Amino acid sequence: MEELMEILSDIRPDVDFENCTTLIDDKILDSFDIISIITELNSQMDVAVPADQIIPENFNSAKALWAMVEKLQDE
Amino acid sequence: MRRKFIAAVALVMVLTIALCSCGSGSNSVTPNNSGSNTKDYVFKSGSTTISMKAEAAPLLKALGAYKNSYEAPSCAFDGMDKIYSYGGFDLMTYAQKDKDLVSGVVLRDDTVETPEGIAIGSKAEDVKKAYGNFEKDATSATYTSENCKLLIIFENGVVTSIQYIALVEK
Amino acid sequence: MSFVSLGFLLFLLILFILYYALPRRFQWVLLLAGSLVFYAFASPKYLIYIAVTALSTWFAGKLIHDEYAARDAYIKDTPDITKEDKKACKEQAKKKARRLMVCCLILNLGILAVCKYTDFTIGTINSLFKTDIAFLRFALPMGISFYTFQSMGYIIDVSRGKYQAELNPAKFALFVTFFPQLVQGPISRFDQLSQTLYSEHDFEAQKITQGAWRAVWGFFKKMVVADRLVPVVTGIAGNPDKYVGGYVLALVFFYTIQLYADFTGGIDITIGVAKMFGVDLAENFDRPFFSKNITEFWRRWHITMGTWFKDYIFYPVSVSKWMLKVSKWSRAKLGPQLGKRVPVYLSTILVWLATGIWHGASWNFVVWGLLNCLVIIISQELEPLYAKFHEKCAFSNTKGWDVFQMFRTFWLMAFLRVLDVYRNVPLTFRMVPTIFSSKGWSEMFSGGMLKLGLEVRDYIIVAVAIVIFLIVGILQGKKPVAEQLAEKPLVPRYLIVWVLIIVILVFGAYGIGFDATQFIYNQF
Amino acid sequence: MKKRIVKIVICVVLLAATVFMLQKLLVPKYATTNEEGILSSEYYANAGNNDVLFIGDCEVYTNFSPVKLWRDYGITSYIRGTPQQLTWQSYYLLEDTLRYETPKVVVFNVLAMKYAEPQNEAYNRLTLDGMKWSKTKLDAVKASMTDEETVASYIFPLLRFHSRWNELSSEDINYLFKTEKLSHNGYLMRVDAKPAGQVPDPVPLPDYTIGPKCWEYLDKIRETCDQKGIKLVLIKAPSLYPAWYDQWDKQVADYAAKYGLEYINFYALADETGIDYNTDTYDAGLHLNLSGAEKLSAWFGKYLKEKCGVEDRRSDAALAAKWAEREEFYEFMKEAQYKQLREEGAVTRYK
Repeated sequence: MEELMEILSDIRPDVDFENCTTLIDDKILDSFDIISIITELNSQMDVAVPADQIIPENFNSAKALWAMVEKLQDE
Repeated sequence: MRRKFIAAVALVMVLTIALCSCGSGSNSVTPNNSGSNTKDYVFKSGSTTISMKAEAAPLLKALGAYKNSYEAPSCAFDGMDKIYSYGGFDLMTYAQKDKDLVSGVVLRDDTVETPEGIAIGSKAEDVKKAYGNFEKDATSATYTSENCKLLIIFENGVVTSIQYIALVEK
Repeated sequence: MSFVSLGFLLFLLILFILYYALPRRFQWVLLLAGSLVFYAFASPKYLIYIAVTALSTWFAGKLIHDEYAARDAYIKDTPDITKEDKKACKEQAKKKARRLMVCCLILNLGILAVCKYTDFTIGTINSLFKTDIAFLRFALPMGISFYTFQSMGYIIDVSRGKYQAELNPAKFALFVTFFPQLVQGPISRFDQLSQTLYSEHDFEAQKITQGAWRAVWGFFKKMVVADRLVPVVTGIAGNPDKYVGGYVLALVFFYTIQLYADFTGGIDITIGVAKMFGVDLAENFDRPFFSKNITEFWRRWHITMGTWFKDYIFYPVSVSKWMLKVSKWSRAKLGPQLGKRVPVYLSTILVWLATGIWHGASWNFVVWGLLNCLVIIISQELEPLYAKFHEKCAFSNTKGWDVFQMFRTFWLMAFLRVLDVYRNVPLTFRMVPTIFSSKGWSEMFSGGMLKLGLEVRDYIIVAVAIVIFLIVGILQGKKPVAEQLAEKPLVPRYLIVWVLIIVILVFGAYGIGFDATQFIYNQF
Repeated sequence: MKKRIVKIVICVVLLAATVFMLQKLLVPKYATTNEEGILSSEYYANAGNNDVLFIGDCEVYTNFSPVKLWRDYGITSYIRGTPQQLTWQSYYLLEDTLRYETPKVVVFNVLAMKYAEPQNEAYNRLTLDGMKWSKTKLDAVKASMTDEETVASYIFPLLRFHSRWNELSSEDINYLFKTEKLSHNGYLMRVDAKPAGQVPDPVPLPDYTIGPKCWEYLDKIRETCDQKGIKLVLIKAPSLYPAWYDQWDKQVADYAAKYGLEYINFYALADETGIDYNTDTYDAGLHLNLSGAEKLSAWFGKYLKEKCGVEDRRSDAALAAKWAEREEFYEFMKEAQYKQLREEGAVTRYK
């Protein structure tokens, strides 16, 4: 989780990832950010996020993101 | 595996679309049809050039005195069709809004000829040379340019009438 | 059948009455029948194309469904299945599903490519290699880009397991052919549309009147503004030798207004009509000209197309293994800062290339798409600079600055869009700079603009309409105008609609004008 | 729910009423401009008891005077002439008239035979808009439409005339609900004269063949007359311009001979009718003025009586009373126009 938070704040230092749960719904993250996150996850944590996982529910909060990462690592 | 396939799908889609457009170069899909590549047919009397749909007033001034004029009102609606006879040719006008525009020129005798050198009495062969081909046994030939339909009527291979007719969109 | 025709209104009236008169369970069948009639009226010869797309996609969807059903049944019936087995089984099903999907995509995108892009390709080859291959002149089936993309989105989602496939071919055919969205979208998603498309709808007066209002508003945009501006746009763009300088600026402006009025008006009619049948379509525009930058503009203009490209091209390409490799490589070679941008920008370029080509088979659109991409990438790169600017300059946080940004975005988009109307790319690049010359300006304002088929009164109507667009746009910012209208008392509410209808009837640019030029008495 | 439906019905009715009023306001009134447009609708108030029916273009409605025919011969007649009335329109106006009455003689002016195809939307309007709705009108519209026209715009003229909003004048208000009676059983009077002078030579044509659509509808006119026992007379009214070519004349004469019809070319009969193109035309040889129309009617009345056996109806008291009214209006207009001519030097309005 910490590693994830580091990645996130690296990409968007201006966003409060701790508390925000509407990252996508309120258009806080744009597609550039999403791709950057996925690329970082891949290079730093070796998690491959397939395109069909790119849905608002998975990206709306850091928690949701972490849940997705765990699920993908599990598979 | 999954990613590979998704990537393949995306690539197939993009390639299918992109394949049809590989290469580069100038746009040649829409044919180059605007711009005036054919010259408009005009009639010349002395130094005055009469082109179809031109405003009539300055032309009438330049042409000087006419032999006869005739005004034909239309059945309803305002505006007159006017015909001015200058001996060798007649100039016809129609009214559009407040202006008279040239609707036609009819060559009446062999004292005048077209800028391309065709007059009443010319041979059909010469018309072909001057304006281009027409059907073998045709009794008339028409040549169209941007504003003008040039009508030439023959009898026994000899020109009997030459008419410039304005192409007016209805 | 064009939306702006009495035939369409009559068709709508008949369908509407039948829709609410028949038993509810036949409603979706009637919509399907109506859609086929609509398509047959528009281009009967091309019914076969849309039928092929609908049936092939339905069939592929069904096969994928069967595959997944077999997998689930196997897992369920094998109680002592190991985790590895389960995974392998899932993997295999997915693989088969993908193979089916790819076949379906190749078939349908192939049809689209052949119909839309054959002559484009031939033309390009001809000019490149100085050959003289004859054009094949395929006529385009109506709405082919829209229904193909909608169907392909569906099959991709089904193979991803996002939702279940539709097993009833007739129901699926309705999803593909639903008549209001056939002509110009929006590109709907199956999971969103199917909820209201197949369900039974009661006669909900509130919803129906709101739909009707929306459609009337669309007719206003289309008939009073868009159609009125056609002669100016085609006149200036069609005679580049004659109309230079100031005229080009007028073209840039009026074409953007025309495009906006025509496209958003058409979508208003589409969504309004669908609503009258109880069907909720996705919004395709979110007041695009209130955007402060081009990235935002593209989130608010032609939304369903943008999200389609994002979901089915941009993301899959960006996260593909290949792209991740590129990413690793570029980071190693270019350093982390620059390197991490490479995959994103590559995907962006790809998406805009596709967007350009999707808009039309000509280099104009390709160049247009790439220019959009360029502007987006540049503004992305300048982001840190903007941030500094905002910190330093207080006025950059005022309303006035916002308005300036909207104004800037409008003109930026307008100038890019002018590629639509000129004959080819070099011509466009030749014409636009003439704006900064002195040519054409004085002629333009001494009656030149009145020689393009529009009179002073027409320009006044357009100006008033633009003001109305702005007001409605600002109102819309709070809450949909139809809802605001519904809250008004009866008399003003109906008065507004009533006036709008009269305005369309009287000031609409349709039919044969009763002006003097019609009365040329040509007896020769 | 019920309340809601009532509301919607009221709204729709109100909207329909407004649209209807708008249409009334925006369609041309033909009262003080393009007056010829009123002709085709004026018939319906005068239908019935007309023994002779004229059909054709301006060459019938300016050249024959039904009042003169009544005065001199007791012949009742009506002219269903309209500007540039094309041959198929003549046929449908005949069919339309037959819904109200069956004349004994139908007179058709052949000038429009030179037009083989629908010509001009504006003229179509003048002929067709005034017709009452019937299947005949629908057929007439369909036969006459140019490519740009639609049937719907005839059903709802607002669709055609909506852009007149900036041309509205006091005429449109004054004649919102009333119409101006201008013709004398279809005759449009002009008393002024303009001598013909020298008329330009006809322009040679590449092809003088009269078009198949004209023959088709002339056949229809002939067959309809045969069925109803009506005598059909073909005429070419006297005029110097536009040219009526000998080649056309011969084709019509041949047709008449083939079917045993009368064909009268009045241009050739100038000596008998006494038409003088210096005094009897108001526009230098295109259309006859009152003097010319009365001369022509005097000659033609005799012909109708002697060759066609049209009866003298003056002994019918009811008819006589009706025609007396018409005579009065005729004299009134004549006086009004002469007064204009004296005081203003030109005739600019009909009354």
